Amino acid sequence: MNTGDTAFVLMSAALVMLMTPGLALFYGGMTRSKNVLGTIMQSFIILGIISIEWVLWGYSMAFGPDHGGVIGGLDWLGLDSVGMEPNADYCGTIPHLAFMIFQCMFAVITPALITGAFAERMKFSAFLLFTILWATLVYNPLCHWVWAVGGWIRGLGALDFAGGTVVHISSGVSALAAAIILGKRLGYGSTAYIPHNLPMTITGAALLWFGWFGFNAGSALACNGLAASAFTVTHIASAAAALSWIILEWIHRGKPTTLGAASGAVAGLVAITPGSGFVGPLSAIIIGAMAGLICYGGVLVKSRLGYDDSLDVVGVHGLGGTWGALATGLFASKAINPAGADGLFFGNAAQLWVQFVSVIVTMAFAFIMTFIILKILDIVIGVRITEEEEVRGMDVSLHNESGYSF
Amino acid sequence: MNTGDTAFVLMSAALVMLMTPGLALFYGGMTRSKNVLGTIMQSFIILGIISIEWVLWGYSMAFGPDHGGVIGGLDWLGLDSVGMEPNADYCGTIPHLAFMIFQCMFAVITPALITGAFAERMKFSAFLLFTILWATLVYNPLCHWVWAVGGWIRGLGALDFAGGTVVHISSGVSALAAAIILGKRLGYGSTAYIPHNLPMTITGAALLWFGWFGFNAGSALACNGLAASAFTVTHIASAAAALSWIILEWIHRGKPTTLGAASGAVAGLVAITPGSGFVGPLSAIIIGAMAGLICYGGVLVKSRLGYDDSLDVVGVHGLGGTWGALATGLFASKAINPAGADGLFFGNAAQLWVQFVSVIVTMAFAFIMTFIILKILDIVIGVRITEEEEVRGMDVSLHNESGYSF
Amino acid sequence: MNTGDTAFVLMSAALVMLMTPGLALFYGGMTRSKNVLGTIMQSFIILGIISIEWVLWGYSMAFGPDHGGVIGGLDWLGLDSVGMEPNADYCGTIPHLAFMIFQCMFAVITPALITGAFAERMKFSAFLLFTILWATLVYNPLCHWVWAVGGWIRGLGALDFAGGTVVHISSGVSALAAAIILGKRLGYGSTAYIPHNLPMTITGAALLWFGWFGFNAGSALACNGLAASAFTVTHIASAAAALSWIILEWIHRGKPTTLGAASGAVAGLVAITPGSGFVGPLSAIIIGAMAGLICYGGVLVKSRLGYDDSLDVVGVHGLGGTWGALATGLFASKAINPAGADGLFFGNAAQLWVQFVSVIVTMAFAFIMTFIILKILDIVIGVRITEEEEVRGMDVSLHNESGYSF
Amino acid sequence: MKKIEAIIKPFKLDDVKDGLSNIGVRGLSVTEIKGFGRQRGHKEVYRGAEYQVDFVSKIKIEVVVDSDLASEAVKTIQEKAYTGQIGDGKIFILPVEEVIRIRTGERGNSAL
Amino acid sequence: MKKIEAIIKPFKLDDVKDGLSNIGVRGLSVTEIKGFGRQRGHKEVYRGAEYQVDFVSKIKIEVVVDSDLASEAVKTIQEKAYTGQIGDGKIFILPVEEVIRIRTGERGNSAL
Amino acid sequence: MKKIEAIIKPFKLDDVKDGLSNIGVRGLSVTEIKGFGRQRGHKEVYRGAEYQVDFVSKIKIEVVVDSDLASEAVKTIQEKAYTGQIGDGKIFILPVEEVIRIRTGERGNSAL
Ligand SMILES: Nc1ncnc2c1ncn2[C@@H]1O[C@H](COP(=O)(O)OP(=O)(O)O)[C@@H](O)[C@H]1O
Ligand SMILES: Nc1ncnc2c1ncn2[C@@H]1O[C@H](COP(=O)(O)OP(=O)(O)O)[C@@H](O)[C@H]1O
Ligand SMILES: Nc1ncnc2c1ncn2[C@@H]1O[C@H](COP(=O)(O)OP(=O)(O)O)[C@@H](O)[C@H]1O
Repeated sequence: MNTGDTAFVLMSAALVMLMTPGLALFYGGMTRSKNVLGTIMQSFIILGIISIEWVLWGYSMAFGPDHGGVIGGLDWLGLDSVGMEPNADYCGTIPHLAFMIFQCMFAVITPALITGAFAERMKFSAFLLFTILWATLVYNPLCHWVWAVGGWIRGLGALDFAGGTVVHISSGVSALAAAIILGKRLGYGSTAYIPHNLPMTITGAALLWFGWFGFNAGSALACNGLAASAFTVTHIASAAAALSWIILEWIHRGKPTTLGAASGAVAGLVAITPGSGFVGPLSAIIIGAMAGLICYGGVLVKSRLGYDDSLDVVGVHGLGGTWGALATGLFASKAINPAGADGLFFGNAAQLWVQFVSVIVTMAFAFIMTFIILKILDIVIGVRITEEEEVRGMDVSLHNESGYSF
Repeated sequence: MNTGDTAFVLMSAALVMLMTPGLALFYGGMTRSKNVLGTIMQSFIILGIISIEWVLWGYSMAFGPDHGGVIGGLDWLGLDSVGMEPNADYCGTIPHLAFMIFQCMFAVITPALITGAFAERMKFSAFLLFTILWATLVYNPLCHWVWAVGGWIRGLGALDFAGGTVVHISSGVSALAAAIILGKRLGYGSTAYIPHNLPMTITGAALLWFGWFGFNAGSALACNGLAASAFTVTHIASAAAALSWIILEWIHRGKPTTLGAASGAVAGLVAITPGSGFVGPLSAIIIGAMAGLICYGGVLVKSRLGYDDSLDVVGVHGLGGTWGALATGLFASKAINPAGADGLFFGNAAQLWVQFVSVIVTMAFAFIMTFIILKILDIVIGVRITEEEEVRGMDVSLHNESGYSF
Repeated sequence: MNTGDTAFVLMSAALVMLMTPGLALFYGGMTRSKNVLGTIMQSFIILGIISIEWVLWGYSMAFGPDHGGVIGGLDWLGLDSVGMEPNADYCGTIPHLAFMIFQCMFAVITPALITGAFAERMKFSAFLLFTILWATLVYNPLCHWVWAVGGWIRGLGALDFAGGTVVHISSGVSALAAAIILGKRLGYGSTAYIPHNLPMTITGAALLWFGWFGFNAGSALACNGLAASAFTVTHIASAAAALSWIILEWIHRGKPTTLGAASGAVAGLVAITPGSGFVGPLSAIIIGAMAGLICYGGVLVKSRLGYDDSLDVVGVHGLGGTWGALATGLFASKAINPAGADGLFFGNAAQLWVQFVSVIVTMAFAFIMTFIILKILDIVIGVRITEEEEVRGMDVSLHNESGYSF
Repeated sequence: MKKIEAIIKPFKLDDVKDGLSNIGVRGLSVTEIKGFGRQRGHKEVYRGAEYQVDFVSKIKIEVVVDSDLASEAVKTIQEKAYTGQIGDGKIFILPVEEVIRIRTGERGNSAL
Repeated sequence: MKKIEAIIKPFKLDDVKDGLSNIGVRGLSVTEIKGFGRQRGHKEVYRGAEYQVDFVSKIKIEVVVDSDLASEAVKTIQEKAYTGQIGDGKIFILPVEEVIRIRTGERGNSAL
Repeated sequence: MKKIEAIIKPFKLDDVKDGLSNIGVRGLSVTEIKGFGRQRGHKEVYRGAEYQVDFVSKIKIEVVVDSDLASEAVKTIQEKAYTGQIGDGKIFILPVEEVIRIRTGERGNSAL
């Protein structure tokens, strides 16, 4: 066991934990003030509910002893035999518990990302059920496929350093399903859904950026050159995407916006996630810069396609994650990570294909499962709040609270 | 000396430092907007005043060479002989200064916790004097008794990994004394003291949660399996308490609130603190879940008993800390920490008794001392602001400032 | 390579990264609400632009192989040969990339500090150009002179542990030049520029304090006794300065303010920066306490001298940095850092002279260069927004956004 | 000239404004207010303590019009602000003695 | 019908509202305003710079009542808003020509 | 007595207040409002979606004065709020029937 590695992973876990409240602020600031608490609450309570789910059965399903490449066994229910010693499969130099709790934070933030799609209109009870079901039926299996020893997508040789498929594509695509099933917010098309507190949103973006160092560099699960490299490319891609987003919007709309800079930064972080342990700094600039452009486009397209993905989860996480996963197949280099693979630009076209397959499988699986879960929930208990609740706002209607009282 | 351990403890110190501003936001958001700065100021300036007190005499009183189990000697005044080398008694693998500054952050946050009890109505000068006296006469001795080599409560075998008695019970019980002496806010019973900015409160709760990883896991003073375990149970207990609080209030009041989720999370963090280095994950779920229920009850009872503990320090820290200290006597297990002890549920009823004694002693000592200090201050300089100052708000009255000017 | 050292430096880099958004909040809260986004945007986008500049040519100019003591070569353009292995010159125990990215965060925050001087009135395009030019022509050379192997100021024996000259004096003096060239805000003298959101400012100050642990302690580039010492004195100086500032203003203006406490804390952090690896805790109390007094005075003097340094960059960073650099020449002690030097109070008057020279050189260089850059920009594209834009506010005028919409 | 003050539901503001614009009203002023009336407020709960909030968020529109236009303006507001639910609001008509445009010094109808 | 506008101290709002309710007033509107008057404002200090804030936070209550009820309403406000300190505020009475309830189209007293 | 309502540009508030003070006005009330008029609002853009904001921030000053003082007050406001740009605002004069000072019960001019 190595104290430096352990310190790094535990601190990374703390940083990743902070991303979920960061996301709460990022999303909360973009809603109207009558929904600020309801929006924040969704992220915050996921910290509660998924952490318990993960300890009780999630971790075991995801990382427990493999069954046919499809799912982990229930041997580790309630963290049984997950202890203070390293686990040779996942973390040779740090306590098994450190790996478990680091992964816990990933399991938490993923469903929290989806909440942006159905912001301002989902029932709280339906939301809680959805979250538990989604974690159990979508996240845990997918996590197993991609990251667990024996997982079938991992077996294909797909590269996903820190969660491009597991976290971002899965949440982005599920967001699309959710936006479709939930339907549009009242007043869609006529009401201006203007962000009520952009400084809050930018604060959230900053905490996301900060936490993402833990997310990506921590995924090295050790504190070595690779961690430093992942840390570096994470920062660079985010910077490049913030710039490319505002430049594009400057050209397109005449002025660069602060929300654009923050959105771009997040898009860059999303896109670099799968490749963060496999690509070098110049590749990171390209991946990031492209991410800013692609996600800007993705956000624009939304209004054409007519679904109300309120806070652009599809455009940012879905598209950004997809670009990132494919870009990993382009820019990955064994010079950066000998345990990885070379991408197309380093002579290995096959990798891009593998990445493509992993993307498609993730998309199909997440979309269909989410659609089914929400459809059933909608039939059984209803997923949407009443018109009157929506007009009054979630804060008062669902939580008997008001965000501000200056 | 071990670089990994040192990195872990220094970063933990940074995290714990952030808890005090986090607390400022947590409390500040719950007050009325005319008192937001006055409330934040109390926590913020404690960072200034207690850090200096700690360096000059506090650390020496608390951890300096023992005198009769009661108090540390003055040998380490001004950090004399507290240097870059490890200290065998407290931190064999990290610099003595690292241990000192880590402990400094605990000395800072403890009196800051009390400020919630007398929010919106205490004189700034009296508050400063109170803080210095309380640190010197309550915190430093108590810290010595429980944590210093030779301290008499430590000698009894009481377990307090990260400050259940020293930090939470002491502040919670002192809060009760303060609420009694300060009296109720103007308009108590008729005015609605509605939180002016709940997103601020939740941001504060998130920073507390984040910092608490440093608080509890850092208390391992090394980065090993025990640190990972403490980190894990901290997270779990907080999650469980956030859930149990909102479930109870859902049943009791018809709707789950965001403030409830945040309050529950804090209650869970408080409760797990003393046992964080001694209990396993399933115990943590129970400790946390019970903490949510107990503290919810404690907050409700307040209005029956008629003291105005404005921001519920007694209900959350007093009760939560007490439950945590006793729970340590129930759930502690040598399987988790061989240097600890077994609790009642692991066959050692004696431990519960020892915990009980440490709780009672802490309560009695902190309550009586705080009562005396405040009584004397009240007689000598007066502790409460004038009616007009209270109506105008602390910000304008005490600090010539306004929080917001949109 | 050492995992503990690496974990410490990478986490420190993450903390320093967070300082720039922290600064955005610190500054943003002090402006009027119509300029909150424009102000935040300047810091935020510097994270984007300078990170890319640093990777492409900045790092090479600053730390690349020395040319005549004046500038680094272009050998490391695009991080060429900056890899996962340690670099013997700068970081024997951590990956070269870790050192590079840690330094990147310094390069980012320095120009961000300047933005306080021209808050509420600078053109966004001119601001971007200025930032790139300033980084290239001022920061990179200065950084080379002071910190690079072969740099001529370093050669003189000047001590600057974490950036008193490179970061604070350079930004403070450049701020003066900028305030002069930009001119006063509309309504100067008659309009009250009251901070619109002081809780935001204090949150920013707290994040700065938190991040500064990474800034100063991380500058040890290893996790040892010296890091613990730097961490400790950083905290102490900030605490002392927060106190001395509010005491002085209590005497001078009749009441202590929250903004004063936050400003003092930042002043203390600035002042301890150059000496943080060379002075002991009692010296830190003096350095901090004096910083609070000096910077309070500096801020007052501003109105006499008649330039509109909107958010007091000159008073806090310029003066505070100067005091800190000189104080290092007074209080430095080889007992703390054998690799350093003794200061005047430890028998070595020469050190004060060297510090003085480094201060003067930095001031002259930064002031003149900034003046020239801005003058040229003003002539070529104009640096100031129109009157109408200024009246409407930067948010709407420059970014098509509004900060709040409650 | 008449001053029309209308208390309406916030989400009806754009409709009312556009309606008034269409009938030739060239300016109006809008204030956020808290209304107390037949429409009940809501309950808020903070840490177990329940507060009844009697006030409901409303928008007050103030528009000064030529007397001839007044009744049409009232009709327009009535139509555009209507939902049929309790709390739709009120319209008050007050007399105005004089109007001055600051920029030009014009008075009376031409100042509107 | 009369429109009564009362400028009062913010913490008196609930008392005044309840008092008016008790005498049969069924609706009113409340606005946060800044008042300038005999009651002095306060000083604010930011980094050594002193600003005199002349304005004091006040609440404006607007209530339209049947002319018969006006004097009782004024009396009620006077009583409930009274502290005896400078800054207690003013009551203004203005004529109202017509009232319309948006929901029903009722006019006059029955619209109140 | 007359009630003067002036809609002005926010940054002119201090000038207007001081001007009115100088001619003997001893109190007034200020409200932040959103104005719609000839002065155009601005565009806001959030993630590529464009919104036209028609409303402009304005300040409404309400001051009740003795009828004799009314025209001087209007003149003062006209002067002090003047910039010559579109959007300088309007002044409305309304009749007031009675004024009461809450603290003393005084009525009429002496209550001002
Ligand atoms: N007498 C009144 N004077 C002033 N404002 C009133 C009066 N009555 C009602 N209002 C305003 O009109 C709003 C709507 O009135 P309410 O009684 O709730 O419903 P409705 O308009 O359907 O009768 C109230 O919230 C209040 O702001
Ligand atoms: N002439 C006036 N016109 C409009 N509002 C006024 C006038 N005089 C006073 N006010 C309002 O009444 C409030 C209280 O007035 P003030 O002179 O401070 O005390 P008092 O009510 O005791 O005479 C002021 O803050 C202002 O809002
Ligand atoms: N008929 C009206 N009734 C009430 N307020 C009005 C009216 N016309 C204009 N206003 C107010 O006056 C402000 C200025 O009017 P505007 O037409 O923009 O410019 P100007 O004052 O130069 O004619 C508007 O923003 C609005 O608040």
